[in-house]
Amino acid sequence: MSTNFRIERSELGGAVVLALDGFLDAHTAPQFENAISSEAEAGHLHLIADCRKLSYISSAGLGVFMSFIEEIREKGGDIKLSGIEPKVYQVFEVLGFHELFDIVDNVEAAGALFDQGSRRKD
Amino acid sequence: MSTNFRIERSELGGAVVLALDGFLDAHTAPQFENAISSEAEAGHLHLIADCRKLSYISSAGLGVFMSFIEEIREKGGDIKLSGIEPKVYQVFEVLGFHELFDIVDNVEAAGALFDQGSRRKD
Amino acid sequence: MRCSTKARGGRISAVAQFEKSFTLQVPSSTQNLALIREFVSAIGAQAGFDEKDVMRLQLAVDEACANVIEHAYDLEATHEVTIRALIDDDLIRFEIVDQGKGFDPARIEEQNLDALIRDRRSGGLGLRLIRSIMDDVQYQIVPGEKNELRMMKRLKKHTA
Amino acid sequence: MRCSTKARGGRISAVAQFEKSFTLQVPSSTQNLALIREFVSAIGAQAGFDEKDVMRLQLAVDEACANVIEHAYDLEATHEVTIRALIDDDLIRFEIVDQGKGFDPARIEEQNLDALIRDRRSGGLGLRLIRSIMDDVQYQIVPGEKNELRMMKRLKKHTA
Ligand SMILES: Nc1ncnc2c1ncn2[C@@H]1O[C@H](COP(=O)(O)OP(=O)(O)O)[C@@H](O)[C@H]1O
Ligand SMILES: Nc1ncnc2c1ncn2[C@@H]1O[C@H](COP(=O)(O)OP(=O)(O)O)[C@@H](O)[C@H]1O
Repeated sequence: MSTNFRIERSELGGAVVLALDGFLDAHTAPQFENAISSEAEAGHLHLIADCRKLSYISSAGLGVFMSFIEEIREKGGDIKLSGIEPKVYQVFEVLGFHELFDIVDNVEAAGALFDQGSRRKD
Repeated sequence: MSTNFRIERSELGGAVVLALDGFLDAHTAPQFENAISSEAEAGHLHLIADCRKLSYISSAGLGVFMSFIEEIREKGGDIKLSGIEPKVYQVFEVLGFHELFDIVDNVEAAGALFDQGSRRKD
Repeated sequence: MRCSTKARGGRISAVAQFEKSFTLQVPSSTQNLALIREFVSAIGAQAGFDEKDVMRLQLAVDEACANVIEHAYDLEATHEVTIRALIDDDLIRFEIVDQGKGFDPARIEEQNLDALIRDRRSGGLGLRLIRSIMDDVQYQIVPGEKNELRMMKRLKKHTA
Repeated sequence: MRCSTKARGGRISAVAQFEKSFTLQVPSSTQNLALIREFVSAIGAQAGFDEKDVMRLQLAVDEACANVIEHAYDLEATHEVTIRALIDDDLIRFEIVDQGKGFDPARIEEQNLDALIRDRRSGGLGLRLIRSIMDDVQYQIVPGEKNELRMMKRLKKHTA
């Protein structure tokens, strides 16, 4: 129905990469919510949100990150974000999300953080 | 002012190529009108409108072709059009422009028509 | 922010004549034609038209609004153009409203393309485009008060 | 079609309070948020905001309209959201109007992000975004009749 947002799934080492493409708003956030929740249910707790092609995010999209992160971290996992373009990054900044999430330049750097078993921000 | 339409000028053999990029409507048509009229005044009468990147054309844009073609042909020149994508081509078709103008696949084919000194449609 | 993609649209169809209605009002400047086309594009897609037909709808509305700006308002950017779009089950309708000087559509002759070219004219194509794209086109003119162009296009359920 | 890019805008500034006014009215469905953002984008650019600020304006209006759809209308797509945009020399103002159930903005507490995360909540960020983006934010609430959010942002002439 909504052609302006798509998610592509792939794997990198032990992590699952969800590549977000397009506009993540109150209309499309349920798609993202479903995707994250499927991964969590399947026990995939090393998640990378690849934001290279993310053109826009509103609080509905940020809310998806917010509502899952505690559960996933409790179980020993994390959601790391990569490749956010500056225009979109300012939204994360306004709300202080960059303090709460590991945000790195690219998918490989996110994967490396998982491999090191480290979390930069806690 | 209008960032949604640009013209790039180049030369191909003896012809002048005007590459149209973006949306050619009543707001941007004056830019195109100026470009064509400068060429005509400078005596450049072998003109190719490269429409590969033309996303949209309304009657204001078509009107520019229409108002100059007679003068240019009388002086032995022509305006040939190339690379129009199907969505845009349908507009030319609705009005019968494809009967009045040489419309070819690419700039090279347009140049070749000039080299042969031929006009497919008259 | 909780969200749902379910539109509970069932309720309205019994009440209102049209399922969905959209309105855009902008200053009478050609600068706003791009926004007008975005408006038509979003609604045309929602109504179920394919990419090619959406472009034709954009063109019809663009031509109508450009005419309002140029002819009804003589290119004065200080007036307003209103575009209303109505989606029904199998059709889309646009209403273009201005308060400009109006005209008598019956007196506008369609010249053929050869004649226009011979006269080196750049105009005279807009109404022809509108009429060839839309299934029904009607004007209601009250000069200086309310001039309205209504035009309708049916959705072909089985596209060729 | 003759055309001109000259906008004879000189006349209005003496008369009207705002230089340019735009209105968009759409059904109360999240499906229309994309169109609402296109509307804001076109107008923000006309007002002279740069790409980053245009995105922030889009976000503020998106959040306000998503709230109307979700909270004022309980996700019923059969109502209407109206967005009015006013450009003046050095500022832009948006007015978001609904006829929904309204609320008391004074009673909405801003929770901090840690608390929201601990409670595994997905909401509570919208008003915070609106307030941090816009220079002035005001509600006028008459539940069921007319709820209006007015918000304003100044154009920084010398951008940092
Ligand atoms: N237009 C509105 N109509 C009714 N209630 C609203 C409106 N806008 C905001 N609210 C109330 O304010 C609360 C906070 O809004 P917001 O910060 O946007 O977070 P969220 O919408 O994610 O809950 C909402 O949960 C809702 O109760
Ligand atoms: N909205 C309008 N208000 C006043 N006159 C109009 C309007 N629309 C069309 N016309 C008249 O009809 C003529 C033909 O319009 P059209 O086919 O669009 O060609 P063009 O606008 O290029 O002249 C115009 O030249 C004008 O005289």
